[in-house]
Amino acid sequence: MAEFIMPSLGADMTAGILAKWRVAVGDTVSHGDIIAEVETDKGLIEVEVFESGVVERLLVEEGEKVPVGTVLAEIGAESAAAAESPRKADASHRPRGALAPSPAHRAGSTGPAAAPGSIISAGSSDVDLDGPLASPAVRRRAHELDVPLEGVQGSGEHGRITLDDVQGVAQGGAAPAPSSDRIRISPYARRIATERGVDVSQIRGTGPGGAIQANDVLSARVPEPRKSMPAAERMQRAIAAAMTRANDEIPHYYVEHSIDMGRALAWLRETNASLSVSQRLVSGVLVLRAVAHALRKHKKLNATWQGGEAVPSAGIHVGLAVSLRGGGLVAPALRNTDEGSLSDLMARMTDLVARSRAGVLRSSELTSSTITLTSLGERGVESVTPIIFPPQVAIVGCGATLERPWVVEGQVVPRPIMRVTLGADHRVSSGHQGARFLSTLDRLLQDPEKL
Amino acid sequence: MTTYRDAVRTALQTLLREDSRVFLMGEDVGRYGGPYAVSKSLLKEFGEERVRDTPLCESTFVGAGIGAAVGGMRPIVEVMTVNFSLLALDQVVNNAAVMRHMSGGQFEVPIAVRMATGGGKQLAAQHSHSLENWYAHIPGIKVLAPATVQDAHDMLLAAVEDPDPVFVFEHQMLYGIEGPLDTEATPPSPWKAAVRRPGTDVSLIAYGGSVHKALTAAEELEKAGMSAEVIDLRSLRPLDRETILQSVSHTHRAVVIDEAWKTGSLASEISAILAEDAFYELDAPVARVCTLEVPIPYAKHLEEAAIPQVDRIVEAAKRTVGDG
Amino acid sequence: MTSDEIRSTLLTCLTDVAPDLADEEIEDDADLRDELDLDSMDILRWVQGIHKALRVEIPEEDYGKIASLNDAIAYVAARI
Amino acid sequence: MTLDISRDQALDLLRDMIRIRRLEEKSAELYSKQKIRGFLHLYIGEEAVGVGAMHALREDDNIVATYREHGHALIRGIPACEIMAEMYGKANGCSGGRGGSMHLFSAKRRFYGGHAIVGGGLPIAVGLALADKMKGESRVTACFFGDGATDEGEFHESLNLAALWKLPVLFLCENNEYAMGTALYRHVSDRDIANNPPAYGIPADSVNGMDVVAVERAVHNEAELVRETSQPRFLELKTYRFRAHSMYDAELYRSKEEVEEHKKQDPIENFQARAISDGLVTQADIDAIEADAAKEIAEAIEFAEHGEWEPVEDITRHTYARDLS
Repeated sequence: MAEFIMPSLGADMTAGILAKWRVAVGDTVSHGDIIAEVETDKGLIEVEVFESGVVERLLVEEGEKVPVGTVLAEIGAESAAAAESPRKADASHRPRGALAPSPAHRAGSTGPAAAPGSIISAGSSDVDLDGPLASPAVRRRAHELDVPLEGVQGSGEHGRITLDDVQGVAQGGAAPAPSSDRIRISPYARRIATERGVDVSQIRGTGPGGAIQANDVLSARVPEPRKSMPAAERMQRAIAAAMTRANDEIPHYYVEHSIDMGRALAWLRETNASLSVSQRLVSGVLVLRAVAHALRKHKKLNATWQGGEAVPSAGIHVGLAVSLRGGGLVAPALRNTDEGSLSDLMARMTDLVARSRAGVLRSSELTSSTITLTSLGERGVESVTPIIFPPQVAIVGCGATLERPWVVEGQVVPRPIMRVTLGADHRVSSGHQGARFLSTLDRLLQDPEKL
Repeated sequence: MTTYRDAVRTALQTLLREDSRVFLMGEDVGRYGGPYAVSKSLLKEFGEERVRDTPLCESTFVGAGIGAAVGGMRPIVEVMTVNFSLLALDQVVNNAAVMRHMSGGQFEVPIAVRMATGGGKQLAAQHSHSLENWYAHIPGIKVLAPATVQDAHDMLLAAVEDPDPVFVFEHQMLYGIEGPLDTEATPPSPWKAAVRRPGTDVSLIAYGGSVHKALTAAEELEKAGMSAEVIDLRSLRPLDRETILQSVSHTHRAVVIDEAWKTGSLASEISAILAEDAFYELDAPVARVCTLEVPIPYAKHLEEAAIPQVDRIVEAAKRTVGDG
Repeated sequence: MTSDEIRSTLLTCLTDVAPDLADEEIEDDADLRDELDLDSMDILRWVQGIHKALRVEIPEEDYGKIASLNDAIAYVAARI
Repeated sequence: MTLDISRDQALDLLRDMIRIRRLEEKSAELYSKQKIRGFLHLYIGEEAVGVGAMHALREDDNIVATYREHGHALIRGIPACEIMAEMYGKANGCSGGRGGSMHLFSAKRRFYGGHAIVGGGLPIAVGLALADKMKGESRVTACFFGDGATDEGEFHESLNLAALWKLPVLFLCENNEYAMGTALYRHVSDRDIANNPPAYGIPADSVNGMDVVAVERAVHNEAELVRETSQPRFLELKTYRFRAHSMYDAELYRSKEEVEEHKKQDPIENFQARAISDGLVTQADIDAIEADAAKEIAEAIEFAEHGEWEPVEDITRHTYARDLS
């Protein structure tokens, strides 16, 4: 028995409509006879049969659209057809709507597989999807930074690992740097900077459009041809570049407030007297906590500037400016500064300062601050006019706590006064909002036991 | 010293004398002596059989050249200018380039086709274009662009000797230039680019008529304290990626000069090669100095403004260094 | 415990707080805050280190009595 | 009118026409089963032209053909198995699977290809003849093309150049009345195609392309005149294509009646009938020819089915003499 299939009537034909049967079950057909008409994009085409015999079954109804290769009819040998005539008669009396259940589709799946064209697509569907999804640039960067991609959580579409993800892992899991931090640098300059361990954020570009070129990298001061410079120095350089940009780009405004620290210091003295040496608190931790609590009310100041707009920060992570002997400055973050007990915060602050001094900070601690607190009071400075660390939008500066004449209930009395300055980004907040933040801070420091 | 024109003629003479399969055909190559006087006097020496004036039917005389090449001859076909060659593109693309492939390697087409290209003589918009990139786009043919007197000679010999169809583009402004010609020396491979002037700060990558402008630009850049390397591509298909990449790997900057229109040009191709294979060597964006996107105008000042000139090359090179 | 031993212990505690001082020549009568650039956090950690090493507790109000290494040696020697 | 040929000649001509038809019928079937892809232009109805011409030409002559060239290739001597393998796209095809149905080539048999740019083969033929003339060969280059090609500039340019340079080209115009789906009267200003060549000084004649004996004679005479004079000549072969332009089409451009009318001129049936009535061949001869043809085709399919695919790594082969990369 032979099969009469939906023929391929052109290279672009994938399916056709069986428009008309020219034969009925039981008809004898010979090689070359037109037995059906098929509707294609080119029009109605008469289809010939390549076998001779008797039509045993018509498997597709007129008007039905089927893929190329589908069996349309079965053609039996003439003698066999005669022998099976009762069955044939049954078939011929079967109503149009009750055709044999489509074996059609079985043929549809086998026929085209042998087409020569299929070798081209072979294998294309089973692309190796194992392993992390990452572009060549990401892979190259990961290789340079020695970051195994397997361990990286992709933040891109379908979990695709992005450059920022790799960068983040390399820096100890830091949040991706905002895009405004992109540095204009030629690929070659970036390559040699990586090779030489030069921090490109420190370099001023002299190339087209101010881009950093190889010469800029080569003439950049590399302290020692070591593979990597001390962490603190690297950080200090990063901050220096950030300051330059902040001064150029951020419209700062400043508001200042004098805070009577009498109650806070008294509470501190009292508390410390009852604490062991290892648990002693410093006044700085009170200010730190007070700033964090004030930010809960003044969320506008706890944000970052990204791509032309302020993005509110999810948590309050106050960065603490720590000056290093030798002139360096770092401002590592104390995550969730507004949470946990004061003694816990003190312990974390002690650890952070210790590690800042030892130059063993994690890069993530340098990039995750949502605001910065700087204090120069220890050196007798009365007030500070600080510069915002981008992409933050505010900074709090504290001067020394000094005995000053203060009017309390109509009497001039000496009180320990601290001058606090808020520097903030005028694109994000107003002076009025800044002033309200400082009065909140003042009020909080008058109730130290609640901190 | 020899002119470029004479160098081509010398090569034609050598080929016609030494290989009986070689013949020259094209419009006005015989009695007229060639539109650029390249084939002057050859008719007298070699006769009408081997120096054939053709009717004005680019498609068919190029096609006949292809047929004769398949039939065992070594035809040199001259097309008057690249603009006219468009009439023969069917034969080039559909026959010359594919015959070997389509026949499963049974037939080859050892034809050499010469044509004038480029602007600079106020010949306006039907005689001045540079369409080398159209040809360089096609697998199955090879494309040469001799920029020097020596190459004008050597490359024609190489083109005729080659078993594949070779298209030689002679820039019309070069026919009169003079230079040394050594017909005894072993020529370098025609398929390799040449460093015409070594330098360290920027690579000026050019071919054909633009090579000379690049060299002049390099001299001016030197006065400004910049050391420019000039690369003469010589072969446009195959392109010598290696030499291009080597040069840019030590200069880290590239200016590509191409008398074709910028869009879809060989300059685009070279820029893409640099982006693909020299990305981490690039210290500045690749610059392209190409013909403005306009048919070549007749008026002298407009024509000059349209096609790449030395000042534009110098400016582009300086831009790659930036403001430092 | 000799004065030299005390000095050595106090120095070790100090370089724990400020590792970069280890390579420097520390003059015994130099003011720790002004000349060695220690701040209140550093002083506190130093005091904590001394307490741990020598079991000597220095109350906050006595911080003025340990302004230099010499002062601190004397202060500790008296309480050990 | 009796056939003025020998029994052997009659058997040869009949056999070759049947071989072409059966090969192509099988090809159509294999196309519908997707074994053969691309375009497939069948010659059914036109067999007398190819067979008559190939029988008239010498082994040493050059052939340039069109994309409807299975018959020419087969009778020229390219084995059916190599043709079939080529249509399958197999490496053992006569063009290594690079050409397909439209681009059958054989250097050994001076078969310079099936060309699928209408008119594009004419300049090549002129060039081949030029090479022969310059080398002093007495070869004829036979160039086949359809009536559609006479619209092309390359046709007129080629006639002009061949006449101007006195080149031994025999232009064979297979006029099947349609340029794809455009009837002759819709695409030429002068329906008598043989009127063109005399304008270039080329002698031209027409012959009934449905009569294999007439074709054989005419082509033989023209070819020998070309050889003798070393000048081009032109012969129009009036024929008709029974099937669609390429494999299948809806045949919107011609009526069934028209096709049926022409089928009465079927070159095989008519020749067979005449040969039998003239006593040149018997039904037994025909049965034997059919059996041989069936066997030849079965073997060709076998050969093609078992042929190797060229490895994809070799894809750039045959682009240049030596791989450029």
